[in-house]
Amino acid sequence: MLPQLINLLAALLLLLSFAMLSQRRVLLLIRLFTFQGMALVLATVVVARVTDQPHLYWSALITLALKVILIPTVLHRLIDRLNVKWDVETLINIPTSMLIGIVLVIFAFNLAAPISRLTSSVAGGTLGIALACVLLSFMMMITRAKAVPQVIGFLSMENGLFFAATAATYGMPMVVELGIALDVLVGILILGVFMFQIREQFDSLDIQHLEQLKDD
Amino acid sequence: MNPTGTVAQLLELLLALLFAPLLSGWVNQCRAWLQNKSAPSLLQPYWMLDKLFAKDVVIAQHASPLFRTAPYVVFGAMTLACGIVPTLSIDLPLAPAADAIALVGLFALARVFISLAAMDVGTAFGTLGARREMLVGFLAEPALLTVLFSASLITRSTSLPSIVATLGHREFAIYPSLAFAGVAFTMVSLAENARVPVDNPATHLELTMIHEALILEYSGRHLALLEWAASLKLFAYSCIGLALFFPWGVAEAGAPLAIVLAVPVLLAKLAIGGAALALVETISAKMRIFRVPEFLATAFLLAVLGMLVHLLLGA
Amino acid sequence: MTELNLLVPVLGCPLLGAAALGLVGHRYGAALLNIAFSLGTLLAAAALTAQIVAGGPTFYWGQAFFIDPLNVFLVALTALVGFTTALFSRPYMRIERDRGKMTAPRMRLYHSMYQLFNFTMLVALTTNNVGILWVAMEAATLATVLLVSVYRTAASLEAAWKYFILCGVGIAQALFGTILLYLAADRVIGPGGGALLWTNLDSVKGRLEPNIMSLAFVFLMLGYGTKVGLVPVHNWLPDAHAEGPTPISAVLSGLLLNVALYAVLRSKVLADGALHWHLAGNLMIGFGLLSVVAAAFFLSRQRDIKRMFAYSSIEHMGLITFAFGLGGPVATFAGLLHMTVHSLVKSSIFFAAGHASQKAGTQLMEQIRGLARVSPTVGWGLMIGSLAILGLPPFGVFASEFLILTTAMRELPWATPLLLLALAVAFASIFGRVQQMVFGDTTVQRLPHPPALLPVFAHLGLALMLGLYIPPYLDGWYRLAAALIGG
Amino acid sequence: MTQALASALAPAVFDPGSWLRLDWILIVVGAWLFVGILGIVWLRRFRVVAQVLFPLGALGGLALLALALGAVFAPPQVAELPIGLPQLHYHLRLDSLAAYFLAVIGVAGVGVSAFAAGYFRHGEGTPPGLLCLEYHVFLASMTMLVLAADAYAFMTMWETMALASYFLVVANHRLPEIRSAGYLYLLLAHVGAIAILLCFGVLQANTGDYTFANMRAQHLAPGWAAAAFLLAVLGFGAKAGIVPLHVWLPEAHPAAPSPVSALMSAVMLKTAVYGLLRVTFDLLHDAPWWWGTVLFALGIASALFGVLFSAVQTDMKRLLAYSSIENIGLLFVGIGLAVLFRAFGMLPLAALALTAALVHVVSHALFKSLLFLGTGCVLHATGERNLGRLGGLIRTMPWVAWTMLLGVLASAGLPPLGGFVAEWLLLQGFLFTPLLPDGFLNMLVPVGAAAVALVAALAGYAMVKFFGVVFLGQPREARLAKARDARPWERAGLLWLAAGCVAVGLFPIPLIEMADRVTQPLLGAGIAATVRANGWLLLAPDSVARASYSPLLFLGVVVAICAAAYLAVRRRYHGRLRRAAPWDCGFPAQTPRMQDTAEGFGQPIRQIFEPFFRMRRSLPSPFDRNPRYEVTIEDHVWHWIYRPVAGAVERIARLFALVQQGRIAVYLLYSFLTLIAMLIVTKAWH
Repeated sequence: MLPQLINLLAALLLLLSFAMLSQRRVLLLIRLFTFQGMALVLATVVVARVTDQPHLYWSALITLALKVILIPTVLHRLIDRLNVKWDVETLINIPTSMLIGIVLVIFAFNLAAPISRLTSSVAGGTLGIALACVLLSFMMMITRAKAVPQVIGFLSMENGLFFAATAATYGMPMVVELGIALDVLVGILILGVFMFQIREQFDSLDIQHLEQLKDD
Repeated sequence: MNPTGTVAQLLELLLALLFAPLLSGWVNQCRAWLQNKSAPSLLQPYWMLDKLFAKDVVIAQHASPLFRTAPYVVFGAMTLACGIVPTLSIDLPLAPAADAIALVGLFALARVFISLAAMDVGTAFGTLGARREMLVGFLAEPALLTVLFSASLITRSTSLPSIVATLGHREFAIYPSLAFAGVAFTMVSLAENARVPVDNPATHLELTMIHEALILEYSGRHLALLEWAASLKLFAYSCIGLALFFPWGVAEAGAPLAIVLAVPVLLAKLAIGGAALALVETISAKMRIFRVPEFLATAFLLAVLGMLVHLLLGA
Repeated sequence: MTELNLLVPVLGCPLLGAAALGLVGHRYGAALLNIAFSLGTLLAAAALTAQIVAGGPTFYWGQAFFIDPLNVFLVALTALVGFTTALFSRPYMRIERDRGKMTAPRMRLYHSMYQLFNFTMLVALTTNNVGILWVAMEAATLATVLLVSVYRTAASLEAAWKYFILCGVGIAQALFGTILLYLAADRVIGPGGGALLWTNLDSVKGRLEPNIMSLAFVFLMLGYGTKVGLVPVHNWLPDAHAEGPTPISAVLSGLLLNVALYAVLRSKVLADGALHWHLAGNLMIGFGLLSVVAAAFFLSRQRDIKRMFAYSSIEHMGLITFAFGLGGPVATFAGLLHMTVHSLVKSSIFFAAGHASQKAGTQLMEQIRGLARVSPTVGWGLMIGSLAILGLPPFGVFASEFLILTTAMRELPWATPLLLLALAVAFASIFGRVQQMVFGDTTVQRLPHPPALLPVFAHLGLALMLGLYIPPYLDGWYRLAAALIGG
Repeated sequence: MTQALASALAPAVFDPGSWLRLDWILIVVGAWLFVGILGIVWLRRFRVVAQVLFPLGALGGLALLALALGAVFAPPQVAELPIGLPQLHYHLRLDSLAAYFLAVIGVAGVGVSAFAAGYFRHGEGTPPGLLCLEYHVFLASMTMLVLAADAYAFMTMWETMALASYFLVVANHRLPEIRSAGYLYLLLAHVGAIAILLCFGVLQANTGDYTFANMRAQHLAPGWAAAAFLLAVLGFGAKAGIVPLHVWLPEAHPAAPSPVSALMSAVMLKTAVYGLLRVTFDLLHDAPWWWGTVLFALGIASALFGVLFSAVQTDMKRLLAYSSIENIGLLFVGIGLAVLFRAFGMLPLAALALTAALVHVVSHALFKSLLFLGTGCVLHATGERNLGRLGGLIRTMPWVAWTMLLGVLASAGLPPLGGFVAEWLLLQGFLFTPLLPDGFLNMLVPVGAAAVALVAALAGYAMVKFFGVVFLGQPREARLAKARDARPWERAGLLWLAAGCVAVGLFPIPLIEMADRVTQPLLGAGIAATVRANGWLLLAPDSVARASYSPLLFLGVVVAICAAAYLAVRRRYHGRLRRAAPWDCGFPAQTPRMQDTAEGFGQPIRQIFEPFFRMRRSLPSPFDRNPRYEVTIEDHVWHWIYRPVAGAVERIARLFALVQQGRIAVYLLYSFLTLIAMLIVTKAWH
């Protein structure tokens, strides 16, 4: 029954991605992101159990530390300090983006179908879902007009990738996992620095301000 | 180079030098008659030349050596031209020196020198004359060349003696191409020899004059040489016309008697030609200078047409 | 292994340098220290190169690192340009500091990040693990992001932000590609961790699952292609080049793009091995052509000198990608040669352009005039460099363009009119502006410190040599590398 | 590589006795480069550069000329320099075609270098030493270009030549118009070069072997061969200044210092002709007849265009530049005829036409460089390029004037000088065209003959205008009265070239012997044998009965008659001569401003050929206080081709710029769409 559990978690991830795509408020967005992180951790643990690969527990631990604890707190800190709690107006209205999202999911499944048929892993189907998550968060990044949500989109894209790594391939080798984790960590820190710099430069985090460099 | 050839060559040169003024005298006389004027004597040109030679030369202070060389060059070029056009005999030692194309080049050389000389003094009329002369030249030259070319296409040669020989020996076949060429040639030679309707040798009317404007600054022997050269040019053109269109009675190689016979024939042909020229001059009116290009362009096109006709009909 | 491990100094020097300069990078002597570390790296790299040339491909630390002809010459090139750029940045940044654009902490950041950046690139080049390759590429991005925004101006912040987001997203795609690669390899090699090692992948590439591999290559191509700066995912490049400090523009253009392209090449090798149809080649040809043409037209409207040359980098990267896409020994050889000369010439152009804009006090080209009169060296450096990058002989760029175009004429005739058009437009735009900047009457003033022109002319000299005479061992490398890439 | 070096230089290094002619030529090239480097050493030592380095360069030219004259009659020599691409060292080959053009470089190089020794003045833009370097690199690259026997060496030298000449053109780069001229020049040169490069890409036929030997061995499919030919015409035409690729020429030639304009016009344009011959006759085989018509049509168009524009110019050097376009056009006509004849298997006639072209190459090189150098003297003496402000210089600068007169006569195609021989041979070639089997062609070509005749006559017009307005008449400005004549070195250069013009005109037969050595390998036929058979005095390509021309006899007779007339007049009458004010129909007031101006002289041409020009006239109204007449003449090509192209590029660029519009979300969208597209493509492909 554990493989079903993985699939369930996968579905949950996808659901959360949709939710994020449709979500307006930054705070809720962060919360959803945290949930996604938790789902990812659970999935990792389950896979670790199924295929008893000890290093996956480590990776689950790292994910927990980064995606569930550290990053959300940092983000909360940020939006408190920069008080950007207000609503996010999206460039495309919600229903349209939902529709596009559905199309994307179908496309992703369609792409992954041949692969999942021939992969031997416990949950080959999850690859399609992971791909769908990636594409959805890509969508989200495109449609958001503020810095913070864009970053969250970026991070949830990484969630999708991690999920692909764990579910489809039982996780990358440990070195790589660590390296990736390190990069994510540094990235987050740099992001934080940036946010403040941008803030003090333009006294807002609205990306509309970041459109001066162009070919006219 | 055989003796008869040499004799013929010398005879021809001599003939040209002697009879060229006579020809222009003859043309003037005919014209006078046709216009009911009392004609000057036939020998008038000779007296004129003698008078001019005897006079002192007066040239502008700042005239350069070019100005003084030009008359000799023109005179020499025209004499050579007369020397290489086969009128008496087709066996001329000088003929190989220049074929039809080189002949045109020879005329061009003379024209360029006289125009440069005219610009040398730097008077208003001189430069004006030079411009007009070159204007006439750059249209007349290709026309003349094309005329000669269509003859060459018929005879497969650009060397004048063989052109004359070939044309002379054909039985009286009509060459339509030569008809076109003939008209073109007539127009060209009118222009080149400063005749009505293009120019009027008899006036110094500054608005229209071309040739006279060129030699306005010349005097004394220089002027004499230029006048002589002008008559030589007329002579040469007439000879070319005769050689192309009436090439009969020209002596073969190595036939002394034929040469003796050829002289009166040539004179007769020239007399008729001169009369015809006088007639043309009388019946046609002088045209505006701006019309001249059209006139010559027509000649050029006619010549080209002649060539095409030849290629089209193969005749 | 018996012989001493030269990789230690190659990677150690920049790492140590990053640490040390992180502490003392704000001192005035720090620039010299920076140069010293880069020199150390260069010497070590030279020794390593010699070793490889002598001993052939080698593993280090078990199978973690692997050096073969393909990456060893890139290592040497990276070390060289890293060194010359350090030489250049000393007077340049000093002037910037005198003009108050840099402060002590920023200098510290600059120096240590510069070394770190070199470190990450060297790791990316030398590692045998495609996962680590990805990690190092990401790290290189992170290291340069702060350098791009080091002036803290609105424009530089914006540029850095775009650089960060776009490259981050791009590189994320590359990670997905890597995962797919792993998935494919896992099924052949089986668990045990060896499935991400390039050498293993290379040995089994014939048996990798085509479906997964094609998908993987698409993601890798897009991901690393973003960092190569291929149109239409190039958008970060001109901003980052134009707004960062000039030494950074030089290394971005001269080195980072090469490293990213190296990653693409490695993936191409696997894809070509696995797929029995020309997906990789065709995609690269497509991207290449599009980049060349688009970049040429972008060029023609630029007013900022560094921005213009950034687009020229896109154009040349496109040309190289096109050449690799063509495949075959000649084109691949030409591609490798072009990588080398482009990074040499382009960085030297950035050096000259940097000093030029310092002299004029602006990067706007219409305000830079008559360089040849005030400082002939900078002026002629800029002029000769531009002529070289525009593919005029006897410089090496011409040699490679000669080979690429003549090959393309028979392989891909329909593409040559496009290339002709693009090269003509690029020539017209760049040369027209450079001529105005170098010749004519002058508006520029002298500099407080003598400009560093040794790097400029050293690079141009090398490029000149490569155009007239390619040393046999270098030639040997290129051929071996071309053979590896599957030319 | 070392043994390559040995094989290349072994004879040269070890035993001077056995040096090949090719080695000696390479030594000359090396000497030129060395002189150039010395120029850098003595960057601002003006006297040294002028009095020592340039004369040395002239010596090099002399050596090159001697070697080349020998090489024309010698079997080909090959060498390989250990530079270039790894698998493709520089291949050099000295065959008779190369040697012929080397001779052209040499003979012009001597005159121009000698002249340059006296020409360059202080404080003209670039420092003299740098000019010296660029100048000698220019010479060396042209020499190497002609020697090159593989595509890479050829292209390298080709572009080096363009680059060196560009820097020479912008020597005085402080004037914006000179900068723009140089820009236009290098741009077109580069585009042309890319075309040539693609042409070689076709010729190497996927073998990856770029030597000419290999290209010769390939037999291309007709389509590819045509592509190669057209690319070659495009590339070499751009350099030669064939309409409509000529626009750079009238800009760049006037901009350059006169010795440079001379070299560019006299020699550099010929290298393009060389390249065209090399590709069309040597590397490609059995050219179809329509290639000939293409060259022929281009040639006629360029010749007419060039001569018309040169007749209406008011700037000395522009006038000469357009006349160069005309002469290049005539060359193309000759080459086109040769291709036509060869395509129909009439090899002797092909040889005749090609010989005409080759002879014209030499004579044009001589008289055009002479004329450009002369304008250089005038420019320095008066600081004036505008014909409207010159005049009467024959009195102040006799050396220049009389040498120029020879050049002008040659350029006007008048017997017995060089220009005429070539035209004569060309027209002879035309005369045979009725033999062409194709009815359409043998109708068409004679019309071409008429056009050539027209061109020749118009050239005479332009040249009379040029010489007359500059040197004759009265000075149009007061300061012209104290113009200085050429300096000794300049005189040497002028005399050398003038002597060349006369020599080519009077003794064409040796030249034809040389041309024969070129046409034999290219066509397998030549006209020297028949010419030789007809005796040394007569120039008769077929038979004396068919056509003959003897410059010596011609000149001899004319001179004899002149002398006779002179003496006769002196003896029979007198030699008295008085000087007085000009009469001029007795008009009292004579001012220089009453002379005809250059504009006035061009007026008939403007009137007759109005549609050819793009004219803007501003006529004075009767009520003007000080009436002005103004006319500016441009050619249509700018407005028909170049402006639209530039506009199109501009528009496309604007469209592209919209892509880079600054919005990060949009950039992400691009990347996203690219990803989707690639995925779809991959899926669809499977």
